[in-house]
Amino acid sequence: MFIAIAIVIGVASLISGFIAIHHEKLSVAIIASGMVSLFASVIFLLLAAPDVAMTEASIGSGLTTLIFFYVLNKIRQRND
Amino acid sequence: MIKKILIIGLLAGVGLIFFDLFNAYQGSEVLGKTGRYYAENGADEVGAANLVTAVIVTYRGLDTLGEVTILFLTAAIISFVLKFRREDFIPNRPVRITSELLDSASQVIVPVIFMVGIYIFINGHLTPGGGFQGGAVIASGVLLMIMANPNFGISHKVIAKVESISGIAFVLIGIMGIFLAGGFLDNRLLGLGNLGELFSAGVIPIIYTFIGLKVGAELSNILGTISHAQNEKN
Amino acid sequence: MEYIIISTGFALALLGLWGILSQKNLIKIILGFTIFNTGINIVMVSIGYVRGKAAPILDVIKPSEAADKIVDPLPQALVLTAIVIGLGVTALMLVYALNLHREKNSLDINSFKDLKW
Amino acid sequence: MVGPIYIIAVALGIAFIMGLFGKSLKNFTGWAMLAGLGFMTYVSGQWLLEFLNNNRAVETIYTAGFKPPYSINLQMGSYEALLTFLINVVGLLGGIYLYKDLKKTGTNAMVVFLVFIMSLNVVVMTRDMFNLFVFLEVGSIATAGLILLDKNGNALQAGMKYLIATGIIAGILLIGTIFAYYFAGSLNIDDILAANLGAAKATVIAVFLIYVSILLELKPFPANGWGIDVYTAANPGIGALVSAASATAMFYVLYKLLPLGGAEWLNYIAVIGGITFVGSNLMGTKQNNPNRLLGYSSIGQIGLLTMILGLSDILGEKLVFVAFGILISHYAAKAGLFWLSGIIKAKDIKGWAALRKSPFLLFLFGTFVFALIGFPPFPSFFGKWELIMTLATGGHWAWMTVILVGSFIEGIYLFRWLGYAIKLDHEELPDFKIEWNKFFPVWVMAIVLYAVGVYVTPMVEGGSFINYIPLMFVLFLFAIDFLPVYIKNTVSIGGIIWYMFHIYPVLEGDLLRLIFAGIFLIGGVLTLMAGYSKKGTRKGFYPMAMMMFAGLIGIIEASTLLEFFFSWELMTAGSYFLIIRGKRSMPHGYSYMLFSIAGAYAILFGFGLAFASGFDTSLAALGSISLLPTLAYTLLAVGFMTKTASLGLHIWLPGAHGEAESDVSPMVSAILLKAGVFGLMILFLYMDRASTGATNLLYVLGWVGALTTLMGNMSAAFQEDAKRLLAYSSVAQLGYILFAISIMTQLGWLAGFTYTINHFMFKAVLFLVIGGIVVKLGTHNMYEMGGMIKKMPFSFVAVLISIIVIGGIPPLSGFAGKWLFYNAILEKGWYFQGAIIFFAGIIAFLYLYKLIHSVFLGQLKDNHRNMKEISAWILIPSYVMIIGIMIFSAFPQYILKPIGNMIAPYFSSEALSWEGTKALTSFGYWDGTTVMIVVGTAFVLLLGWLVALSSKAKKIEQFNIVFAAERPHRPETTHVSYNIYAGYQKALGFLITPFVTAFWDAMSNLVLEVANWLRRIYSGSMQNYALHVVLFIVVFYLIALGGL
Repeated sequence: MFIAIAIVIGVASLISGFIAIHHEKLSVAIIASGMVSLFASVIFLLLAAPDVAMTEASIGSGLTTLIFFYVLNKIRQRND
Repeated sequence: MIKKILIIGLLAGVGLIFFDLFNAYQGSEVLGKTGRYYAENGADEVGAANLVTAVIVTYRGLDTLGEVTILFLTAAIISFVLKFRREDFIPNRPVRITSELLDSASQVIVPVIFMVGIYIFINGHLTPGGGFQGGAVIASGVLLMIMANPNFGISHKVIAKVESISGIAFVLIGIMGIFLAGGFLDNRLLGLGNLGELFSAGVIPIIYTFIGLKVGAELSNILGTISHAQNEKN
Repeated sequence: MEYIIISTGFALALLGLWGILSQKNLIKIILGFTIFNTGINIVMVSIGYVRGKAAPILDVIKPSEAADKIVDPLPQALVLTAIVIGLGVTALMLVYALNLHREKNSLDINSFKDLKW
Repeated sequence: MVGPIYIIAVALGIAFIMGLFGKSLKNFTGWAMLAGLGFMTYVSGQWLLEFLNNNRAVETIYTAGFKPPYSINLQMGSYEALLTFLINVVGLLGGIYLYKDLKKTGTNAMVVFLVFIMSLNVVVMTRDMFNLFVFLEVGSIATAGLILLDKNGNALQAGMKYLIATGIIAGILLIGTIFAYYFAGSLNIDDILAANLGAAKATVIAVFLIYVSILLELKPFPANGWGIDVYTAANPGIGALVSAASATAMFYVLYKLLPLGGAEWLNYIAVIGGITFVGSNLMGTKQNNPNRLLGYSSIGQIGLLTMILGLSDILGEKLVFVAFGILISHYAAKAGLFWLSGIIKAKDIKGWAALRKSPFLLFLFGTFVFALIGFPPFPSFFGKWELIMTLATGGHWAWMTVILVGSFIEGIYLFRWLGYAIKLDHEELPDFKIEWNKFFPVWVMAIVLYAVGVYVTPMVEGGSFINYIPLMFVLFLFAIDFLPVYIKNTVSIGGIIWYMFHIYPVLEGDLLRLIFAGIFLIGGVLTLMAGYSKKGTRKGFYPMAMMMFAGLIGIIEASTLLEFFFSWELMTAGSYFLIIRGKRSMPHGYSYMLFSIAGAYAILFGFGLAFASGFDTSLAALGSISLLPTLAYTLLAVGFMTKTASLGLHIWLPGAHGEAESDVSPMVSAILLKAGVFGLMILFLYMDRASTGATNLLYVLGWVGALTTLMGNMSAAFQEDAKRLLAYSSVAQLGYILFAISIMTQLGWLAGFTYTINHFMFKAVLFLVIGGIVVKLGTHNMYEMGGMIKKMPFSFVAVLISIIVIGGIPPLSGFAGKWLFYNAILEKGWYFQGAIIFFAGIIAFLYLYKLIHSVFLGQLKDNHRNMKEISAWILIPSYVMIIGIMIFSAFPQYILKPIGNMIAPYFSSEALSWEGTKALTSFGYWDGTTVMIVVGTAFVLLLGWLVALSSKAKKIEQFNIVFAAERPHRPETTHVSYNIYAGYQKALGFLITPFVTAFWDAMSNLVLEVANWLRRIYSGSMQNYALHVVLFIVVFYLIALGGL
């Protein structure tokens, strides 16, 4: 059961990672990267690490993504 | 194209290293020496039910101090890097009209978010979570305030004060550990209390509170600085 | 399970490295870094995992029997630190990118070659 | 005692407080930062003192009150105390230096600065792997921030490159750390080291990952483009810290983790360090940007240190001394140089010519350059010495070569740079301001270099014998450098005379040394006397001249290899500064220095072999070289020949001697060259002459000597420049000497001594007089001179007598030399070489004639009508020398006889015997005294007759000659001595086509081209730099563990 979840989540995180690196639209890429972190936090839960999962979710997928968007936003404003 | 192939070749090499590491990895059936020590003695020595917290705040408190320092440094660097031209700051730049909804929602939600954040770090020694997670939550509350009011900048000073004072407090508690307990950042300044209660684990809740405040302030600071950064070419 | 997870971690790290080395856009490169770091974090937590054991929180587990019931808390603590450090580095890189863009109005990594030889 | 933990606590506390008050109290934050840095310095300094004085046990700091490995522990031992002290000192000085820049950027920058230094302290002290990682990250982030102190695009790019590279490295370190934990069950470094992870196939990967990431942090070639860019773009104040403080900390991390993998890994580390050392220095040769050049040099030095750690098994207990000597020199010199760069703010090293405006800064610059190259009395000299000696003991010739070649390449660009600063013609010297806060730290670093150098001297085997008295005298002369020439001149002469009395009893009975001491000291006094003719203060001359003489006399006094080499280097440094003082001497001083360094390293290598043969530190070790004796003899001979300027190694001499100041030329020509002769004599006397190697070497050297003579004389004949003519003549004379002593018979050596003494005297006279005339007339070109005989009769007589000596015409001692010489050749049977020498001797007459004719005879030039005799201060020493020549000519037996007795034991047959004043060989006899009396009588008679006749002579006005109708376009071409030997040149000129110059030019071009080609890997692309990092990891992995 756990193995199945692990495989699914693992594959999903790799796909998200691939999208994050290869999608042309930066916003999509950033969201995909946030997804990687989200999947990672599920993985941490599987590994009996709720603390890490929480951190990854709040900092890795939350704040980091936000900062990316902030910066992207700034860059877009400048390009306008 | 040649470069791509070269990179793929290199990554194959790195993959080989990882593959060898994977082969060396056997999984674990039992705890290792260090992990076993924490499991057996952590509760008695530190008094925190959450052993991860015990490790972070006490056993490896110096790492955590370094970690907090990194955020502190990042905030400081970002503020002096993005402050390229403070004097050009135009206070009356066109205010983005924020939606009524966001504005009023923030009035209600932000305090709740703050409460949640504080809860997380105060209970860090009992439940999953702690200063960093709580701090991040608080920062997201600040973020919401910034979004609701793009000119929100008054709190910069407050943020800086909170950050500094909690940092100083962290260090002072650490130093008190040298005199009153076993060493720098020893948590046994206060009684360890009963495992699993809110007031237990010595100064861990206090330290984690300061860490939470500090991390929250630092993250807010980073977000705030980036959001206020100027766009002119310097 | 932990074998699958640790391989996922290694794969993510490789994927991130690929992004760092192959992408031209600075933001993408930084995304590569976050993925690289996430992969490493997964590897680290896997190292601390003990087959079939619970989280290192002594709420229902009694301290006396903890040693046989929990996973290693230390790697988790390390990863917590690593995640926060990662955030700091990422934020700094992004601010650098922002300023570099301000300089050259471009995010293409090849437009920043003023220093060489 | 304040606990080391307070370094962290106080620094962070202050940093946080600064954040609290930062905005409102700007001055406060500045002082708070300095106070924090000062406190850190105090704590580590106090621990250092404690370890030095009380020999106490290592202090371990347990954080959180628990024992490791369950909590983090720090360690404060003597090394930690030393290194944190160094880091904090440079941090404090750097804080003072950057005070204004930091303040301008604001409190946040100061906070970052303070935390940066703190993090390096923890990196040094920590004994926990992950804690190391955390504080390395703190340091990296702080560095990335500080790079932006100068807000320019380049700094941004460099910072981004730095972040990307360190990001990858940190990831690798993290994986390595967690797997080390997995395998060793602990994060404590001591536990991990004890786990012996290098032994098992599986666990060794963790070892690899940790090693590779630490090595990458040390910026190994070629994966270091990101590091070089940081040095280039960052404020030099930051460059100083990265180079001195960060590198020191990282170096110690490598030292801490060195036993991780076991002996096999040390080889890899040494190889990586060696490649970095040579590669980085090689590329430095093409750099013109001072900061970038310093970056290359820094990386090179760290490469050397890495290599030394890799060789730790070989170095054994010497490791600490060697590493410390080189580290501290790098630390102080690099910090000082970066700080200087920040003061001058030049974008090109040529802009450093501005330093000339401030002699003090120039002095500091010179100090740092010499310290980096490893000259005495700096600690790097002793470090390098011990390094080479120890490596030689183990038979590691390849490593010795790598070290010496790398150091030489470093010398190539450092001395070019120093030359620019001292001499480069620069239309506009950029202005720079000296603020005390920038000046002060540089000074401290220079003092550190000198103080540590003297402090470590007795720690080297044989070092306690080194005589610092002459050096103190040099220092004293520096102190009184502001006084006028005549005072300093008198003090200097007094000093030398005092030293003569001091040294005579020491050397009494050792005739060889006594003769050379006489040449050096008497020559010193006489040539210095000419200095009275100079006016003003002549800044910097006297300390340097005295340094050269200190070195020269040190060579004589030396009884150990170390003393000899120490003095040799001292002499080189002093003479370099003397030579480069000449007006157009920049390129010549430079080539002199390069040949000298190369020669010194050859000697060092040879000494290494000598020492390793029997662990004998005394000079006598040269007599029992059992390890690669032929190579050792050859290297030593080549090393000494760089000073005697033998064919192939001579190209520095003509320019260096020709362009030098009028009283420096005799010093470097008549005196300095003899140091090489002395070295050769010592070598020849000690070495095992019976060995095939030595015989062959002597045979080759004989040829070299003969050809040198031929080449020197021919080149002299074709010179238009009077001083260059003399310089080439020196080359030729030294060729005679080399030839003579290579014969290795008693006659040969007697000839060699005679030539040595003769050349000392007549070349001093010639260079003094001709130099004086050149200054007086304002031209070097002989075709612009003429008719000086009436204006300068004393000079004429002096030159005439000297020429007679050179020409080997009876009755003067030159003939004695020649006579002995040909006897020796006949006895030895080197007919073919003898023929060449004989032929060269004929050519000598060509230039001698040219010299005396075109300067003194012929037509007086219009613009010289009001010339007077040259200064008496030049003539007096010249005539003292001439008296010397006369005495030596008339009574050669008083010198040659004792010499013969002295060298007799070294040679099988006594070929020369004396009967009263008569010298006898199997080929004939010669009686100097009688010849002198006969010729002298004839001369007086003839002169009297001429004088008697002169009343009847008809006076002819100048220009009372019939010109052709036209006035030539270039009047000087009608001068009789202009291109006087055009015919000979056509016939024989091909012989002196500057093959040698062309060869060395080609060599230097080759080096530069390789450097240029090599540095193209630094394409500027940050992604490529990241690629290099990964490439380094993969290649290292495949090489080290690919077989798994």
